[in-house]
Amino acid sequence: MSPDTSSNLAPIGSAIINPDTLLELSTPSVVVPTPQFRLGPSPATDVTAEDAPNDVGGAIVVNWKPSPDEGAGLGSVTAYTLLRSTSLSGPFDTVGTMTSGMTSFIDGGVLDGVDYYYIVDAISIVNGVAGFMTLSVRSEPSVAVQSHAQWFHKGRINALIAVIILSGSILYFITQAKSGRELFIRKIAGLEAVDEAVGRATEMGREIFFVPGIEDMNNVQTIAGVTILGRVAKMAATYDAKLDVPVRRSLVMVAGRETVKEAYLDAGRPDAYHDDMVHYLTDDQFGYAAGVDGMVVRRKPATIFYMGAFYAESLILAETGNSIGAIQIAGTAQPAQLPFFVAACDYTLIGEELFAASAYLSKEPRQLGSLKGQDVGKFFILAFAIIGILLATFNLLDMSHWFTVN
Amino acid sequence: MKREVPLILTGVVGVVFIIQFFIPHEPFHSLADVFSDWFSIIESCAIWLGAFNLIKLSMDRLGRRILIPTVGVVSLALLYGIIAAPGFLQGQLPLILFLMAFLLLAAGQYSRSKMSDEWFLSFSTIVSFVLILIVGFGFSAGRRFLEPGTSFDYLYVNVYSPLSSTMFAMLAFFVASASYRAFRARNREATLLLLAAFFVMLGRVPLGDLMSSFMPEGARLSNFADWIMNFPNAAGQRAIMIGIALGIVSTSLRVILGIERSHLGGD
Amino acid sequence: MKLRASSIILLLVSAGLFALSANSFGFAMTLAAFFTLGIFSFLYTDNPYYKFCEAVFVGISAGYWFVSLYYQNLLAKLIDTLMDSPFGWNYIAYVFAGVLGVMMLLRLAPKIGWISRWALAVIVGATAGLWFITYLQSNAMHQLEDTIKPLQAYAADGSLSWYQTIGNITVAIGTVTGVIYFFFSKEHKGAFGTAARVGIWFLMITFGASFGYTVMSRMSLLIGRLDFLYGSWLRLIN
Amino acid sequence: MQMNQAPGKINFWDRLIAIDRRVIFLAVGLAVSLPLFLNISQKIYISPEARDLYDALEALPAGSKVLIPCDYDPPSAPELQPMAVAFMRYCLRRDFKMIIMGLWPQGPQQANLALETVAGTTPGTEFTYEGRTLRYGVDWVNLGFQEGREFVIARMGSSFAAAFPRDYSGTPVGELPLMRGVSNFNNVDFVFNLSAGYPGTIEWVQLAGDRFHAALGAANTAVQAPMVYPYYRAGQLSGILGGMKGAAEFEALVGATGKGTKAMLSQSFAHAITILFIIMGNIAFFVGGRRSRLATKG
Repeated sequence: MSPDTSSNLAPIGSAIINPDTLLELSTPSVVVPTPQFRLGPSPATDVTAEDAPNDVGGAIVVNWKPSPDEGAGLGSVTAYTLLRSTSLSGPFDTVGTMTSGMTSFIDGGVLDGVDYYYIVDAISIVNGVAGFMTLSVRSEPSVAVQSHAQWFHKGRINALIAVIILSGSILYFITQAKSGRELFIRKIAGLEAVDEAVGRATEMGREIFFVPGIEDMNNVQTIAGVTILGRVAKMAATYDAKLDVPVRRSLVMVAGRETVKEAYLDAGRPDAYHDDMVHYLTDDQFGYAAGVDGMVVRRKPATIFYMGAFYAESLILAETGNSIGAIQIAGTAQPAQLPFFVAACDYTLIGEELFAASAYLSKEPRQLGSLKGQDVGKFFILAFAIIGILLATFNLLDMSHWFTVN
Repeated sequence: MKREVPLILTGVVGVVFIIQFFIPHEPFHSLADVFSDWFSIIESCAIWLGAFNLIKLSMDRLGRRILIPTVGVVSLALLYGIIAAPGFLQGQLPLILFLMAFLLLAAGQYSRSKMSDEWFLSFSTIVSFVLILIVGFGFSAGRRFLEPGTSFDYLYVNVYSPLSSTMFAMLAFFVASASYRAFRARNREATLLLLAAFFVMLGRVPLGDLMSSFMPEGARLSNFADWIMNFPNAAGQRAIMIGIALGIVSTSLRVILGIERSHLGGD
Repeated sequence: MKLRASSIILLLVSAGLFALSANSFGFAMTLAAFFTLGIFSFLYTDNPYYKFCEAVFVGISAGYWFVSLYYQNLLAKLIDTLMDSPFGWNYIAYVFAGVLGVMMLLRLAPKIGWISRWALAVIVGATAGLWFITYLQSNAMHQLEDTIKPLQAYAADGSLSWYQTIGNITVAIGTVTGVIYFFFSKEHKGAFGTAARVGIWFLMITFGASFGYTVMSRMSLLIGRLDFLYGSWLRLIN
Repeated sequence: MQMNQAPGKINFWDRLIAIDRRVIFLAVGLAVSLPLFLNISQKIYISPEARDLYDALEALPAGSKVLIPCDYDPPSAPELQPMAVAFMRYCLRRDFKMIIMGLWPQGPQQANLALETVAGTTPGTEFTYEGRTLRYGVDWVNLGFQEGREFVIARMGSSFAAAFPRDYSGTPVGELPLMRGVSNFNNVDFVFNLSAGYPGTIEWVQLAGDRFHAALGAANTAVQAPMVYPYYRAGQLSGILGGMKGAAEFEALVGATGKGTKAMLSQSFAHAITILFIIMGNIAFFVGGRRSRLATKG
């Protein structure tokens, strides 16, 4: 972006109006009483400019005090034009025009490290000797200002504190657990049932299907789904149940294979593993659903897991699975799909439970420690919520803006 | 190398992507942008793996009969001729040919032994996959393949789109059967689920207001449904969202710290 | 499973009907209707007609994405940038992406396939970092910010708005108890257990409401398809 | 679909509980089909969230620039297409300049179809609407699809041109007069997102709204709408149109009857039949002595 005249950029929250149309708008079709004669309206005053905060540079905020003659009729200030120059003596180029009432403008077309001066023209239409004409009255120039990029976003200090508190408490409990402290974790019904569901598949001599959601590896839900796949695969390997993992995304196939292979190795059954256990169908959402539905009705698996991010296909899959009488355990953090899984599956992990599942199933102390750390986060949120609501209700203090992240 | 490098990479990249949020300065500022392109590029390479996998599995099921490649090539040409050349072949004849091909396949499927089911499916999948690749890469104006009028667009509009929309529309039936089965007042929780669903369903269609028209304006079923959506529903959603945020923070942290690493495999 | 006479007759009759349709309604429209009916046939039972449609669907959609990703990502993002851009940091970033992509493809070579984990590690790390901060900001902090507000609400004329006030109290109770339900490290007993139980009730109401709201959405999809079959294809309705 | 029956006598209620789901399918099919052939009008209640959206739009001056990300595909078109059509009709009437884009590959195609419905012809480079000639590049642009999901939004925050160097048909955006004054979210007056899932309204709220302070409104499928409600309540969204009802509401607000209004009758029938089944199921459950084996699923 060059700082030349063409920068017609971006006033925040204001409509740019074209000075040409300004004339048209205010050209009266009836004779208006001639206003009191005057040399013109007063200019805008106190034009100040400063580097826009918390940005990557290239922007300057300009503020001014409005002309006391703002108004609607002839002789009143109806608009301002902002001009800029790299030297006090000019020439000044137009940056933008805005309606009266505005007192600031973000000029996003400047170069970092260059001195700029700003002036504001107050625009009015007057009935002059030669008929209606636009009149602009110039303000004093601002002092020189430069734009820069910042190394820290000051509006996000609260988010940084939240990151530190949360990560800190999770890390603390991970170390605690590692050093042997017993941690209580409540029973989660859906996860208690995993063992039984895998065992049932072995007894019936039928397969286990595992659907790791339909999103790609750039979604944490998929990552959670794949880690749960690892725990389920280990059980399947131990119980000698057959596992089939149809996936929608090729990267999930890659990650899924690594996970399942590792699980089979862990369980001492590398011989039972083969790559095609985790296989790709199609990248299309409903094509994938059609394919999985076909597999389900033809091969009638004993158990189906749905763990990850799901969309509309959730019920198509779960109802088909239900119709063949499979045990179904689902888990997702897609709030919109939870009701369908609740209606059609035997067990459903709700939101956060999905992310807790792999830690829960691993029974590894460090993993369980992180769950305890999460609870600390929830405790803080609850405490702030309750105290905040009470203080606000009794009109003592508004804490809500503490949590505004810019 | 096999194990340590990925772990270190995950950790370093993860931390960098957290701190970029706090640093408006370059190069951190545009890191999220760059990652989006990286991901797209890696994804578009990875789909080759998926495609190979699909073809390989289908081929495995087809077996190595001599007849198959012949039938395949003939059907492919036939299908291509019909579907990809809409202007050239119109009307009755191509459809009959098309259905004949399908009929033959279906007959073959019925008359064969146990393997026939899979054979039939794999065959159709491979034919369709190869067909759209030929159309997309060979006959559809290169990069402008998505524009109306290309053969690719023809396949999209008349084959892909109806299939996809219909699969989606099946949900109408599944929603009805699922609600019939699941919405029973078995216990307190199930009753709450049932009642909320019931009122919202009624409130979202004019029928509900018709039934409650004896009530004053503002106290009808649609208002009650709105109230449920706006307050109790919003509360539940909010609790779920807060939980999810903490779950994601914790999972991400485990991944970054290398505690969760099964997706990276073993040695 | 031998070929039955009834199946042949059924197939021939439907083939005839579709041929008739193609004659009067156009080939493209009939093709779309053919696939629409094929998918719907699954509702009755799994059958060869559906199997055919399913197989075509999987093949054609996999191919569609393959072609799309090739043109829109591989060509437009990687190759174009490498061809057109001047050498610089940006260029190096794209070369790096290309290298990661190639690493992924190396899985096809079993000996050095493990190198694909590097690319996977970069993706997983970036995803973890990005989601960590995004969800902390948008889901946790922003929702907390919105939760903290006075319980009482006033109407425009200054009187207490019961609709809104009761609603606000409901939201406060529901949010707090709902979050309590998700506590993992404390047993759901006593007062805590009661709160968690109320939390479940709120979740159940939420699920019911979402479900009820959704029924409409799902019906409209069906309306869309039937509108196509009756309107666009058979021209029975305008 | 077979359920385990309690051993012993099987009466009518047990049979009703274990009804073949194909009976339900048939009933739903008929309930949706029949009204399509009928012609009955019904009154439409306007929800506050639709009203708020309309008010926010009404407050914009003529000539405002509206960004329309179309993040949906043909399967969700039955719900969102009527909204797209009604919204574009409204934009043209108010002389809003439309900047169309898509984070879903098929979104921009759907937008073109919607514009075609509004224009009554293939829009091409210009068409006439209510006596005015509208030109591509001046009154509307279609930037096409961009892969990259929410990151595209993030990139648009710094520069639209970086996220969309070329439009739908390959013209550099610099050559489009409408896009010359648009460098980022500061230069658009409203963002109206038509969304059927991910990436969609939530990502637009999180990035365009929260991070870049754009004014946002959304049209969602009925499935997505409940998830988006908290954002509306928190003021991050000025309004929501939810599902086909939302389409009918918006059509009523702008005073144009379209597909949304017509399909509402089918919806009412389908709802009625679903509710009927739920009631029947519960009667059977209670009269039949609560013998169903299905456990609570939570």
